Amino acid sequence: MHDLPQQLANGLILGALYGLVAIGYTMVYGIVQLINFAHGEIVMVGGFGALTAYLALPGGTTLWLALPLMLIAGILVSTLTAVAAERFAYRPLRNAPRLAPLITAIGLSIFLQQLVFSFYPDAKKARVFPKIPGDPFSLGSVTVQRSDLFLIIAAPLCMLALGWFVTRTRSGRAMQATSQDPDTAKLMGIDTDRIIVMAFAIGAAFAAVAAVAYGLRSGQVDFRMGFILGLKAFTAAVLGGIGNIYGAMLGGLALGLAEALATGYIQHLPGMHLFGGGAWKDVWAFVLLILVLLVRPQGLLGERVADRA
Amino acid sequence: MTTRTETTPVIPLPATAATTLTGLGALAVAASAAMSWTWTSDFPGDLTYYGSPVGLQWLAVAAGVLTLALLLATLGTPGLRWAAPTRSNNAVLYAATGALAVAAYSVTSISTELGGLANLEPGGWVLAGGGLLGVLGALGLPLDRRTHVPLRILDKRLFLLLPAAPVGWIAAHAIPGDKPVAPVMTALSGALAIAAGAVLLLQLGHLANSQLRLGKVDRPLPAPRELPSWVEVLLIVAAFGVGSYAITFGIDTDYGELFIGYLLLIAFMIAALAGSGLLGRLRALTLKYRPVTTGAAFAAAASFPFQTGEQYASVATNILIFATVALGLNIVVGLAGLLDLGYVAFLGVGAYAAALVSGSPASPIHVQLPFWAAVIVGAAVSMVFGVVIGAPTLRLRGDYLAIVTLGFGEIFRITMQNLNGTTGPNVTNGSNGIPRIPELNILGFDFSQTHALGGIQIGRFGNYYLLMLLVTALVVLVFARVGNSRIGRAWIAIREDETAAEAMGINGFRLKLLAFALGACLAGVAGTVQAHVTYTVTPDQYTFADALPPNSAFLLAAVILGGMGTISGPLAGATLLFLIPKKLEFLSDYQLLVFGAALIVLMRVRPEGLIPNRRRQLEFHEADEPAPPAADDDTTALTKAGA
Amino acid sequence: MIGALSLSACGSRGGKSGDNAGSKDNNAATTTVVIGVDAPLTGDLSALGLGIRNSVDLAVKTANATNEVPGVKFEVKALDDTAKPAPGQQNATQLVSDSKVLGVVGPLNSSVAQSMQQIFDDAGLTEISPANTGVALSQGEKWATGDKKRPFKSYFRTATTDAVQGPFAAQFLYNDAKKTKVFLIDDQKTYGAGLAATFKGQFTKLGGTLAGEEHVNPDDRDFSAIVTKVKASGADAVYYGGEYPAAGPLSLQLKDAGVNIPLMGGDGIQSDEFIKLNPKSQGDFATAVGLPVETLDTAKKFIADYKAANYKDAYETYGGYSYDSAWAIIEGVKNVVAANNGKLPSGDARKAVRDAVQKVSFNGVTGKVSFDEFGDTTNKQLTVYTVKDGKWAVEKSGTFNG
Amino acid sequence: MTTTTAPLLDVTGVTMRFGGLTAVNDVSLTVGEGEIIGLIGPNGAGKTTFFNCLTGLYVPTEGAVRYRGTVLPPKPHLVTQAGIARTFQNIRLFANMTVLENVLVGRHTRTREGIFSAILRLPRYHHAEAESREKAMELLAFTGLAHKADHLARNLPYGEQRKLEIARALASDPGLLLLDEPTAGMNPQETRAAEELVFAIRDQGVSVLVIEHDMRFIFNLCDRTAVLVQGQKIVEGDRATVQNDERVISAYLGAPLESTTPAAPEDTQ
Repeated sequence: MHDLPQQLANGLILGALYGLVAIGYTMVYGIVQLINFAHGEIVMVGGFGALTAYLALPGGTTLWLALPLMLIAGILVSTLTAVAAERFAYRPLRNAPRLAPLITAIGLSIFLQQLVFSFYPDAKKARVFPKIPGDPFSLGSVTVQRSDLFLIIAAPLCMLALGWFVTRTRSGRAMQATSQDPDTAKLMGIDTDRIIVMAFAIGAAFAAVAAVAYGLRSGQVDFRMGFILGLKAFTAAVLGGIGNIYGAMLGGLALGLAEALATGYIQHLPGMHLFGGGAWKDVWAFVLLILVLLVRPQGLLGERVADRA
Repeated sequence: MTTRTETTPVIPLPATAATTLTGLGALAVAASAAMSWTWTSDFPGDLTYYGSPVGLQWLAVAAGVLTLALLLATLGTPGLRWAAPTRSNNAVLYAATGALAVAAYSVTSISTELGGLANLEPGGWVLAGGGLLGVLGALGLPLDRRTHVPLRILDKRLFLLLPAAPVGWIAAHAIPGDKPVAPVMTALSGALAIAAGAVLLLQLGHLANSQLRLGKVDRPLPAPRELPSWVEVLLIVAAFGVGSYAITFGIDTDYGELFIGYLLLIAFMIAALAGSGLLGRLRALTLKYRPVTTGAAFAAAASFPFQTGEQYASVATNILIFATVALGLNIVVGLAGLLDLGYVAFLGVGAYAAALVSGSPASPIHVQLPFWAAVIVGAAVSMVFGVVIGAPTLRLRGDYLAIVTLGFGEIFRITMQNLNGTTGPNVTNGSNGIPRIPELNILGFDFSQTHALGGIQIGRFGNYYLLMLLVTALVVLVFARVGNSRIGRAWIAIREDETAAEAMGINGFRLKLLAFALGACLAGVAGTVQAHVTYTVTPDQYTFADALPPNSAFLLAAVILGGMGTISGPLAGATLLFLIPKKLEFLSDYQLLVFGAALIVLMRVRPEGLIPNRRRQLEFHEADEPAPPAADDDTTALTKAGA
Repeated sequence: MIGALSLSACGSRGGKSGDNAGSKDNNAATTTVVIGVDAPLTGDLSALGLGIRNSVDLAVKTANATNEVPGVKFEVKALDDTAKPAPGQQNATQLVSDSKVLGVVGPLNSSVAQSMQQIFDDAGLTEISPANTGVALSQGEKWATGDKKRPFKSYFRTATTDAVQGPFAAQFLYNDAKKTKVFLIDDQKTYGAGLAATFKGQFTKLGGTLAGEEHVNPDDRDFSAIVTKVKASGADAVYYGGEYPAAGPLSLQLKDAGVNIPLMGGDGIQSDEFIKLNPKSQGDFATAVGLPVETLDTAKKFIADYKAANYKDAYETYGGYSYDSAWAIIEGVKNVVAANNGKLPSGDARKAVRDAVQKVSFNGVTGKVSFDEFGDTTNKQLTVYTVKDGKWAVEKSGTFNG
Repeated sequence: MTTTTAPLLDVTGVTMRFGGLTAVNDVSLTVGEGEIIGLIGPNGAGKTTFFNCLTGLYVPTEGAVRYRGTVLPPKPHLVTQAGIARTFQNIRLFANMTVLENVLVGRHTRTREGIFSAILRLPRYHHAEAESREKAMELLAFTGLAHKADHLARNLPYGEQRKLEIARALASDPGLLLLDEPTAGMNPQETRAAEELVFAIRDQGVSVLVIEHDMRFIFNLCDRTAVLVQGQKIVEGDRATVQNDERVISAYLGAPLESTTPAAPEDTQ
């Protein structure tokens, strides 16, 4: 157990990544009750946007200069994609049966993956993403790779900014109001279309940040990266209470921790020696989800929705 | 509110001239099939012969003959009148357009694949000319049209793409080729160009719509002539015979060009036959003679292996497996309204259960149960899993079910991979799966052998096809009977409004669990057959999303694309979803891209699915009819269904 | 063109005999033999699948150009299995139903092989996989206990089985690299898990200890929790059973976390992509089948020819094996034709070819190609490569024996 | 309470709190066999919440609901099975089912055909199904919807949707029918027809508890009326009692109620 601090750090870092992506799911769901399955692909597109910016810069640009530009490019690409998807794929279906937009989302997810796979040069294999150069740095018994610095700084900043936005700005409060009661919000003169676009855009911007963080830490981006990440993030969003932005981050952290700890320690529990390690970590994450939902059906921070008869 | 319609031609032509033109065009298209279309056998199918049509040429014959028949029927030719009760020339126009589509597609694909129009032989020219002539003539016929269709303009911002495309092109060329970003820019400018093209095309479509103003027929239809009932029964049988032949033709198409031509023809012909009122009439007949219809449908399906070889029987068997599982999912999604994103896992549970007790040398359980027992085991184990997954989650809000089922699907795959003796107890051999599952032998009927049935050789896949058809029939039976019973009504009530359903005394949780378990059980049965057909079960066959069915995403797509809550919907949806990626292999890399785009577009155009539930159909198209002028139809007030 | 026109005008479909394009060839008696290919041509693994297809195509073109089998013209019929058993099986039936197909190269995945073996065997159609490594495919499920039994007479492979590559790597790590404490990781797929299992058997037999065992999901790119375990275990090397897409980031994250021990794997990681994805790959090892490319003229020729043929996709890991597989079929056909007065036997050509393939022996891209009594390659030549200055360099070459 | 005819419904001290908000505060009410009882109050007075407490949709924080002497289980479907049926304030029909099917769903608790019966379709199944249909058609005839049996519920005009909801509720053979604002949005003619319908229902031996805004409707209809203001029952009695109660008047005219509320429970005993 002497590596516990290290495993905790692993879990928290991974969890922050999940959390950033989960925010996109949660914001969209909170406002339009749509599970935007294509959100994982929005992350992926953002990653390739950032990569493009890196490629466009003259060789030898230091990463500290390149990183902000990559981030901007990534955010631009993923936001544009998300907004276009909302406008042309989801909005026309807003009054269709609940499952129709879901199929659209699955279609969109396949479409975006294949678009990158087929047309982005050399994207049939993973493409190399720059890493922050230098040795890992250590803090006591915890070692963190240098590239994770970005995530460690960016994730809390993003959360702070989002918190400020939803509580302090007019648009943010309108967004909260819409998510709680869309009909009333509409009556109060809130332009719900604008709010929905905003939710997609903010989710996509966070997705791009997550994509850059992902690229930096694993040194690559590939056209499938959004699938697993999206799946995990969606789980995180549900775990934290879908619709709640802080819940999304909390759910992400919990999921990341669960995976790291399951990989590290489950097999040391009595009778569990066959059911631990990396092979079972996803199973344990899922079990955690079920347990949480059984005890708190609305998720960790979700609010109980009373069905008004 | 009345919809205003008129009966006028689009192109002012004298009536006889228009009729003659259409007829001549149709004849020319059909006749061209007897001529050589191109000089070289390099084009798939070898269209170089005179007097012996193949492939695309048969499609041209069908298109021409159908157009002609519809034209004659609309003119009131005795004997054909029954087939065109609406007497609408729209049907002729659709058929003629279908002929033109086949012609245009054939000619373009010949000239692009072989490099230039010079590759066309006289037959090709006759074909193209005939197609054009037919449509021109049909546009001159008095058509049923709406009096006013406002021109829709796309979102103005989209037109920004038009100038953006050339700018992108210039930018891509301005970058020196050795920069790492250059290929990215080239790809980007290509994408811009494609998007700009799509926008233009869409706008052109709207323009055409506002010019053509084609509408539905709202004249009262003449009562059909009373036919003796044996004639009516014969008509049903004939209709199913034709349908079965059409589907067999589709499955048997052995190159992509033919399949595309086939799809074009089928789409337009269905539109034409619907416009002529023939489909409505046949539908009325099938409702009148339900048992005959069921028997005819079953016989038509069963005749498949007798019409074709092993190669296509193997495809058809897999289609049946996929379609059957989709129909099982339709109980869960379409009737009870539960979103199951991991349904393929139940197919897997059934397949694994059957494989374990099949006596395969790789199975750690060294028993060989007879097949009927294996089916029961598969169904029971699947059902148990359904209950185990459902019991804790069905009490939760509906959307949580989505993630839990999605998770379950993935966990199933991972667990099957882990139970390999190293990372878990040895049950499934991990990723090696359970191979060498023995062939079935039911009552001395050895499925691996070729049997002569009625003088026709039925091979291994033919045998399994017929077995699978029995399973399909079972699922259809269960779906039809349960769907239209006290239980089925309760499911639909839950789907519509769970709170109200509970207030009517329905135990929502128990009924949802029942739906979940029944769905799982049926998928499990299909799985037991699948295990024997493919010889092997491995974890990687049961994924959430993949290039080819069956997987959970495709299953759901088949249900929703086909039409929720119906029987024929998922069957049709599954067949299409199976065949399209398979037949479009020549698109290779772009096949999935096209599939993704098609899903988006189809949901946009027809959210109720290809074969809508009678109820849903009412719901969706009611709103179209009053057509308030100048309303943005994106926001046409439809009440939220279900919610 | 006029000539062609009149030809087509006069022809009638019934009169079509043999190969219609025969007018171009002066030899009227040419028969066409089709070599089928089944591989994933679309999807994630399409890079490998297209490499297989192109290499077979190259072999066929070469055979036709040199008129390798007089009177026989070879063609390729490539089908896409998308790496899934069911479509693979449909492809198998399609190939079986085409009587001109006398041999098939493929598939890439073991699970696909399982679904098609029986079908090919029933038809007596030769199937040579360039990539399957699972031992059970050719030696039966009980091979590990020494009870080897060949289930399908028509199944061959040019790829080495896990039973060769894993133990060879174990010998190298223990004897040559002097690593005694190895952390074993695999990706749970047929290839990776099989490799890891055979490595483990040999390594512990030699006296080495396993510092730990772990498994990754091949789609994962975050290995921090496992890296931490490796670090804590004090291992002096990692053996990874799996392919480069996960091996690259795994090795990188090991080094990023300050665990500077080499990672070793099989031919699944011996790819330039591994080095590209992993800037800190210096010192990592990989085994590959056959002698180093530089020492084999056949290999050099293959690489040059492949380049000259201008294929859109690289030949990838299995290109050489695929070329050899196709060539084994061509050799088989050649022997059959030679034994039958320069013609293909009219009766059971497939079974004749199958029996001939069993006996072929020639120098291929990967070394000497011939098959043992299980249909496995007799080539036990292996080479260990190591990453040096951003390139795979030969570390050691040898033959595996027991 | 232990007289020869025990009340059909006996609500004692029901309180419902959501977090800090007390929506219903210590309300007691009885409904006797064959009675029509009204429940009125301004918007947000907690009438519907009270209904939801009766029908098992909410579990009351305190208090108990007894039907025919037994405590009702807190599950909507069990309440219906026990014999209480309800309608909803914002009509909740099964919009995509036909009118007849809607009523058939209402028969759910009174029929037993299970899944195997449905698949096997033995004579017993056909018999039960025919019986259900007959009963449903009777109810449709009773509410005047028989001619629309095959229409989709969503296509009915508003007034008929209300009627259908009542027919659907009656299909479960209730002893007590809870109507939540049955005349909301109706014109005077339709309201009068609704009145007739409620009387007809009572004449069939079903007691009725009805929430309404329309005073005239309530006073024409009800044997007794209870007034709910800010979650508390301030008065209960016949027309005259209620009409003349000052607190009711002030509640409806919007005067502050704070001064009167504390005393309310004692006064209404």
